[in-house]
Amino acid sequence: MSTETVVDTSEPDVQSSIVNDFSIQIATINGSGSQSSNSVLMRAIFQMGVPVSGKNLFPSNIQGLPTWFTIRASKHSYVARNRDIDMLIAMNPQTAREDVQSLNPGATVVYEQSLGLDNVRDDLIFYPVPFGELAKDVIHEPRLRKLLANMIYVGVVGHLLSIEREEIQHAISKQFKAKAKAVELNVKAIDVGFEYAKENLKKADALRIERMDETAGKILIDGNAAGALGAMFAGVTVVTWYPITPSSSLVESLIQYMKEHRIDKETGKATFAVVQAEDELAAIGMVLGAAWAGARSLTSTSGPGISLMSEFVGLGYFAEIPAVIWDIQRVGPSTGLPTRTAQGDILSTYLLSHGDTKHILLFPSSAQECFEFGGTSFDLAERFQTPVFVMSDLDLGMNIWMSDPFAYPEQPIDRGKVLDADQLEKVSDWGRYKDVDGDGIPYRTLPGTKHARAAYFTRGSGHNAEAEYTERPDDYVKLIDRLQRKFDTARKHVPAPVIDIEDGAEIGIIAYGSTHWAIVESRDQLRNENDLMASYMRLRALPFNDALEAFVDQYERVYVVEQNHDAQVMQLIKLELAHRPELLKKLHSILNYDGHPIDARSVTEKLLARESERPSA
Amino acid sequence: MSTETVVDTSEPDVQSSIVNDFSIQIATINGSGSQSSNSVLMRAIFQMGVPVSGKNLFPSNIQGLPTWFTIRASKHSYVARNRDIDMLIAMNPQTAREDVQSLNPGATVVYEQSLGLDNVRDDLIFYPVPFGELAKDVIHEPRLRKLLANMIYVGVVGHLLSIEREEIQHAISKQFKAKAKAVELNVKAIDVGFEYAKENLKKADALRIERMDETAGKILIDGNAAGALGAMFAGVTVVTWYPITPSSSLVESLIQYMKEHRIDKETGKATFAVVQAEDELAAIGMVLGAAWAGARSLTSTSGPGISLMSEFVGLGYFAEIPAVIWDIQRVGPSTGLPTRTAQGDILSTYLLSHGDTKHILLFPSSAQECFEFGGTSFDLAERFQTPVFVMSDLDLGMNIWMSDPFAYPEQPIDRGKVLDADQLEKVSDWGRYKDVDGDGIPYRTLPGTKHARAAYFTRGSGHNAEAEYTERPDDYVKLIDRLQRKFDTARKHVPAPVIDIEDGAEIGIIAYGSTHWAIVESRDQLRNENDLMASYMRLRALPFNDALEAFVDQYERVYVVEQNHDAQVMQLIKLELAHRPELLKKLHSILNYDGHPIDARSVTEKLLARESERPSA
Amino acid sequence: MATTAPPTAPSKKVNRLGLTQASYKGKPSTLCKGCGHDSISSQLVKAFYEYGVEPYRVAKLSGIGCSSKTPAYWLSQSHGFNAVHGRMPSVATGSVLANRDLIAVGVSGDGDTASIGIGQFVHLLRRNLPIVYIVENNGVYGLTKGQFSATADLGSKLKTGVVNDLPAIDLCGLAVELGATYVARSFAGDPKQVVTLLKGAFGHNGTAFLDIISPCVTFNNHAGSTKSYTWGKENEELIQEVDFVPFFEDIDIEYEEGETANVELHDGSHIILKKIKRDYDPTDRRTALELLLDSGEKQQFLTGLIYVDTKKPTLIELLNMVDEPLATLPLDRIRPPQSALLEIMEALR
Amino acid sequence: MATTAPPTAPSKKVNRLGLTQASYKGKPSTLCKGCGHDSISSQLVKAFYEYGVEPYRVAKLSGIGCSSKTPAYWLSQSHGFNAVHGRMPSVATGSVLANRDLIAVGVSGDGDTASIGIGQFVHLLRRNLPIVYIVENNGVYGLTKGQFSATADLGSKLKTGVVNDLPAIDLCGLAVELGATYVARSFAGDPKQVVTLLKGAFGHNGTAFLDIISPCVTFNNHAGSTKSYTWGKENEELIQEVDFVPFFEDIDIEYEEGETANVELHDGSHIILKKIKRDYDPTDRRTALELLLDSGEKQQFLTGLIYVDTKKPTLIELLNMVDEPLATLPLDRIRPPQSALLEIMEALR
Ligand SMILES: Cc1ncc(C[n+]2csc(CCOP(=O)(O)OP(=O)(O)O)c2C)c(N)n1
Ligand SMILES: Cc1ncc(C[n+]2csc(CCOP(=O)(O)OP(=O)(O)O)c2C)c(N)n1
Ligand code: SF4
Ligand code: SF4
Ligand SMILES: [Mg+2]
Ligand SMILES: [Mg+2]
Repeated sequence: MSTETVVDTSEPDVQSSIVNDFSIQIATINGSGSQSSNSVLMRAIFQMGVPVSGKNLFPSNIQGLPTWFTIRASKHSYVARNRDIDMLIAMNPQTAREDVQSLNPGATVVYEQSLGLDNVRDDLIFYPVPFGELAKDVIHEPRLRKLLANMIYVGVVGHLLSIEREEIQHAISKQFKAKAKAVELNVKAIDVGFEYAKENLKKADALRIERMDETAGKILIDGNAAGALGAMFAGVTVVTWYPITPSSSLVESLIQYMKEHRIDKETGKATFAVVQAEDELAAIGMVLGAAWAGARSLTSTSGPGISLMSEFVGLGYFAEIPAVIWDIQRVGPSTGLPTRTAQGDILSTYLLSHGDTKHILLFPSSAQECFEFGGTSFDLAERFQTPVFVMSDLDLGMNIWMSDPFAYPEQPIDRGKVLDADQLEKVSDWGRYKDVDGDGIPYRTLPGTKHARAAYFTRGSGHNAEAEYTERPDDYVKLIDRLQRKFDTARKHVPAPVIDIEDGAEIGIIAYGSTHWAIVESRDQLRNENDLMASYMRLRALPFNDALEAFVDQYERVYVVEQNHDAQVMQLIKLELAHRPELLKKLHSILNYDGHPIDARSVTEKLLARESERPSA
Repeated sequence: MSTETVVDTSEPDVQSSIVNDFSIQIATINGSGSQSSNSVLMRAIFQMGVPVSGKNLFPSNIQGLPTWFTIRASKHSYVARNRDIDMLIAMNPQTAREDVQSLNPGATVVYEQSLGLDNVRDDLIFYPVPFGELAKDVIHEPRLRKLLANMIYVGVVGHLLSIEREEIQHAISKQFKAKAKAVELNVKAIDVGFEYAKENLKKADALRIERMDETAGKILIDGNAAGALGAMFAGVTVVTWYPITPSSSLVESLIQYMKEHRIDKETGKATFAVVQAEDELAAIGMVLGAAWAGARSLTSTSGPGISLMSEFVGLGYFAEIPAVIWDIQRVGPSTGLPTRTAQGDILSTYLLSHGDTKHILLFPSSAQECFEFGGTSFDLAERFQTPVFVMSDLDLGMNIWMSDPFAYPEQPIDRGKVLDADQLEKVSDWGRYKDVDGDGIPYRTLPGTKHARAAYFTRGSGHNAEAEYTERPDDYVKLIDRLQRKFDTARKHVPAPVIDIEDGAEIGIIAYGSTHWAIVESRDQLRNENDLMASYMRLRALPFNDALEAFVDQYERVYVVEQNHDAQVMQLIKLELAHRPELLKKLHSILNYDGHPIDARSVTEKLLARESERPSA
Repeated sequence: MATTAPPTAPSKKVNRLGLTQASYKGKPSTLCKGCGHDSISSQLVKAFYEYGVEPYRVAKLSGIGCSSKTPAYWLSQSHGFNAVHGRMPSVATGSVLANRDLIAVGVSGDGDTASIGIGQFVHLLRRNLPIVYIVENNGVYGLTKGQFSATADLGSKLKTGVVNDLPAIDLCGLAVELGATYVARSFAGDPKQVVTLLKGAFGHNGTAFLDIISPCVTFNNHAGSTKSYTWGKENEELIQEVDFVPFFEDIDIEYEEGETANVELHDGSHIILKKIKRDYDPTDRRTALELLLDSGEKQQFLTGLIYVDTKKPTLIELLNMVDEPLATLPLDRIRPPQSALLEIMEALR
Repeated sequence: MATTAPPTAPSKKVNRLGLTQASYKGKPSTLCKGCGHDSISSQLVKAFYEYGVEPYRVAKLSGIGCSSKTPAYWLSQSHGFNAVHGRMPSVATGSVLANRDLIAVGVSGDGDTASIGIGQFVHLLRRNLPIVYIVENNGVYGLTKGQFSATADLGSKLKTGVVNDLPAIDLCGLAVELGATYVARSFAGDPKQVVTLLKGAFGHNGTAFLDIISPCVTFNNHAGSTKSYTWGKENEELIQEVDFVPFFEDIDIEYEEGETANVELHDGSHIILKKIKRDYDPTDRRTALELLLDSGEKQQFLTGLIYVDTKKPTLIELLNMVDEPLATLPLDRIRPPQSALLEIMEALR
């Protein structure tokens, strides 16, 4: 096969250069080591001061299936998924043709030459590269060769996009840290790519990376690692888990960080315990046992695990035991698409367990908020003595996000209404479930408290204010009413929505969690392209507080954007506002439930379509 | 202690006799054999043609704690709980004083003489009886003596209320069936009671049972036995369970009936399998496995079991496998009050499992409907290839209800869209998850079907119309959209609400399940005592159909009555009607969540209170 | 000879902590009169008293069932946690992790442990969690009215005549096989042995598992049952005579060589085992498993100390945790310094 | 001597049903190249083919994991059910109850069975459900990227250097102890033995449990692992040589007395066991358990047929079910007549 088609006929005008504002998709096979190459490429761009984001679309197996990694460079700091791919690196024979077919006209394709893709379409810019052959020259070991072919593409793309070679080398050093041999080999591969491109490819596309200063001081991190850090700095002591994608990396990061930062200097002993449980029922049972005994304890899981925790969570709710549960949501129902993202567990988690139950849910939407809620979740769980769920998702949890560095938490942690022996001594009529303060929150003591009146009996069956067993109707009603009071108190204590008002806006947008980033961008699109202003309320927790009603009240039409089929939070909003039926008419759903992270363009299109359907429009 | 206070001073006017319209409460200790006496008394009244109902309020232990049984005789055929007790049989020293205190003035107390209750209040009619002493005369064995003391009260009350001795004897024969010795002994005890009363008690109260003809042909049965019969006559073949109150008796009845009626005459072999599983996860797993392989299979449980089934139910929903799950609801959350009744699992069951899931729920409100839905649930589960929940409760399931006899199901059963080898042969392009008919319901084949194209692979992960594994976004969206279509089809197939229109009524009442009987009575109270007409819609299933909107549309104010704290069905109604916000303002909740079966008087009072709050009232 | 069971304490008598036996009592039982579980509760009270356990250090844990209710009936001065059905092991694990100073005493039933709870039980054993884990084994589900559990013996009969046709799970067998380090079987009808084995369990560091046959007088105490008082009394065969000398007493009498074995427990207490018929070494895992196999096959009812291993590390040791309870570590020990965060941030740049 | 493995079939060769080996294939595997599980899949195809199993009669069942994906990779013409994690046993139980004519073949992983699924596993064993239950045992959670499972040996190492400090659960030990009636251990690196043991399992009526060590080449095939190909190859020790003669072939060669044992299976097939070093009687439960104890203590890797009991009734027999599949009984056999309802109603009056 020749390389004659290196240069497409359409010579781009240099003036029309697209700088720092495009997406690169790398299509490979998983288990082929492309992850490192992708990280290196992404980090190199980041190091050039250009805002980046990375989305990994990987299959639910370990090796041999198609996987796509998208790097978005955005001078505007947009980090949501971009539906449109500007440059495709086609390394995977299984999907190459379909991948090429799905591109917009004018897009660029760098591909393994032997795939012969240049005849698939004639409206694209093609750069064939004999990656396999080139890799052979660098290394003889066949397994390593595959890895290196992937690194070579970074060199090629580096050249095409004018990414500084030093930044790539620097990124390689970061990636392979202490492993000098690996650094050397990979740098060599990069060089091969650079050299090959320089000599054989003629720049025909408009894409360029130029140095900016938008990433100084920023970090790159996935939400799971951020959540782990949040928990560590909030003093988590007992961690239990059962592996499940996309949640495992939260605890795995935590283990790494704790090993480094939570070993007592003097004794070499751990100020924490991490247990890989036999399943999720055991994981939540351990969390409840530990929290009952006073530890800050957490577990992390995904949908199937949440379902399995259902009975135990009801116990936590009813017996009033703190627990922090991270749900890194993936596509359900059932096993669903285990490596795709969704916000589909909201309703069932909010109502998790039989009987009259409802729970506090937090919706982090950034790595920074994962860090922050890593602590907030404990403060709330201990203050309200109840399970608290942090509803992250695969997109937020496993993808790499650019973020401001996390601020060291200066405030002390809130351990809630716990009486130690001394405090108990001062309280003459303590009862475990007495509502002393009128906020529905009782005082508790911890097992091991050395005081004659400290002990009480915890149970999931009927109990009175003194924690005694009872089946009396009046006791039960009192208990349930107090739990409601406590839940109402929580409204004022959970993170309030973040509201961004556009003066003169007629419409409002409500979203939460990882959907946030598509909204940021979509609002700009609406403003810049359609002169449409939209105020925005980002929900950060359930239960809602009064801001919701006030917000909806202010706008003619309110779009609730979420990543599930059933419009789950919309349903809760409707219930919340049902006492103001006139508000309900304003509400419209924008949904994305195909497993891909939601993108701004789709939101904008759906919103505009809806707007134009209005009689007045 | 003397018997001087036998007769209260207030001599009742014979004219003011209260005939066939009062409630008797028997307060005893559980494990003391009072159950048989209570049944005998109830049955004797029933045999006299007087409508009866029985409510058992028992503790969550086996022996030694207070238990109350209430028998209501109602010439109007009211069978809901009656809040007001007319006659108390006080046998339990632990609660006797409180029991007496809680009576309305003028009520009657028959009590164990040694308890000396007559000085507790002076506005009651007291009949002391030395039950213990009397029992000694009948029998010498101390254990039996306790049982007999309980039977003696039946004789005493029989005399006081003019219940025919023969009917009591007859009831005893029914109760103890073949056991001639037991019959004899119990009859002797009855006689002792009758004789004692005749000779020592002077009738001072107004309560009387008179022969009527309102129970001819009727049966007495609990909802669980009725459900079991429904399942048996619907051809259930695989039954799995894990014991839990108040659900165990459903399967235990089923086992008894199946042993009698589902053994092949020729071979002596069973046309069914019943397995006591190791827990509820296994029970539902077996049901799904069996239904997948083509059996009509069911399990029965209560709240904690439902929570444990959460993950598996999502699999059933997503992989489209029939299952029938009875939830005999009790008071939650968690272990809650395991021997008290509630309708508290509706919301969490409707949304059971992570991801976008929702399920078909049936709400039987009578023994007859338990029987009927015993079959309907299978027809729906097999037609819609999905888990179907029958939401009964402790009141309906474990208490004894008067009922018309059940009609033999004449229609064949609906086994849904199952292709056997011959049918498959005629279909050239069968795909397990193809929507051939546009109703969202695909065709399935059963394992073991001898046809080259019959096999398919069932999984809870992403799959396309051919049941092949897929992670494609478009395949997933198609699947989820079809599931929604199927769910929408179900709206038209689930049992429609039963609507009873009162001409000229301004208000409507919505209720479901066992709440029904309080509504029947409350409507009469409203009509007769307050001249207030109320139309009534009894919901029988989720999802709702159009009748709901039409009903609410018709009335000024609609009261939704249910037995939980969170107004669970009201929430679903609000969501259903949210597109007609003006309807929402009409909705009001009437709730009962103290663990006692709801009673008519409370409903009436709450409804009237609400009505009188209206500005116009 | 040292005696660990002082003559039944007259009301004013106190133990080494100055506490009366009454201080170890709980709420009145709501179980059936004569239930084996109540007898075990009494032995617990006695054992705690005699051992001199500080009530505030005990965490009482249970699942759901008649047996699981019992922690309310002893040690009112200890925190208790009546969890959900079959899941006591995980709750216990969590509490011990949170506070390693707690003396965890778990009570479960045969339904609670051998049916719904067998998974958590197996994994608790594997971890050698420090806990005294008691199964009050009656072969039936008492609280749900007498269905067979998975420890019901093959061929045993319900009152209704229904015969159990599935083999019994031998919980002691599982316990030894899977990693428990103190395994005993006893009988609620043999209070003396129960007390002694309990005290041994208190002195042990690791999973101390006690399978105590505890007749359900209401549903499984009839002829045809192999978990009735009568059956137990008629069939109990002691593996050895067990005696206990607490760490705070001297072993002042010589035991005859060869006739007794003396196992020193973690806290310095001793379990003294006096040979009866067989030569039995409970410190040998293999011997223990063979004994269980043997008696299982012969449907013998052997009671006593089956297995003990005082060396195996517990979960707490494996996790290399600090000596203090994690639950109450001060903030400065559980929140790393600002410098740590800065360092981490730097690495992510 | 009868040979059950015909020389590798050239493409047109057919079995007794007239089916080619290709008819037993499934979809292409999506596992890592070289994964032990793929090797087991191939042996399954071969065993089905050689045994002449009718594909339509097979129900393939699994949980979740790399191993649990494999039923998609063989027998495309059979119904398959990839259930939820750890719960294959219950789903299998249900399907066999519904249709006793099905040949249930369950595939699970060590995570799927020994961790989350151990409870259902224990109870399936107890019931002696007729099923071929295969654990593809690699000591790790493959699909979630290599965490230790509960069958990882004490002291074995992850690639990351993490050492397993908890004892391994011996699934064969549990299987024999709890009631399985055909128990074998094998090695994905020993395809011949795997095929033979599989065919034996097909001929057995009851729970046939196969614990097949199946290296995870991606996460657990390194030095320090005790579940790697290398470790297996170096350490495998045969308990006996196993041979299989299907019911449709004659045993035409005399086996030397004393050197071989011959077990007749339910369907008339025979498992022939040829003595290697030890004298081993796999029909004796006690012997089997002792072998496992012994090899467990010595960390020996013994493969072969560990236990077989051809007499014990299965769950289906215990339930005294009609001979036909319950699933497809006609209405008149599952709906009692009107007279029955009338009689019942009468009794309730
Ligand atoms: C999830 C769940 N399933 C079922 C039950 C009902 N239940 C309560 S106790 C019990 C069995 C108790 O048996 P066991 O543990 O042997 O205790 P016992 O009463 O015999 O002492 C069952 C099944 C429950 N509480 N929770
Ligand atoms: C309820 C639940 N928890 C966790 C998971 C995630 N998960 C998938 S496979 C697996 C472990 C698989 O290990 P194993 O059974 O040994 O199979 P292998 O991949 O090693 O063959 C886990 C934990 C899940 N799917 N469901
Ligand atoms: S039912 Fe049985 S186990 Fe329960 S309290 Fe009564 S005797 Fe004890
Ligand atoms: S990860 Fe391991 S178990 Fe999974 S397919 Fe790859 S080699 Fe096999
Ligand atoms: Mg029991
Ligand atoms: Mg594995």
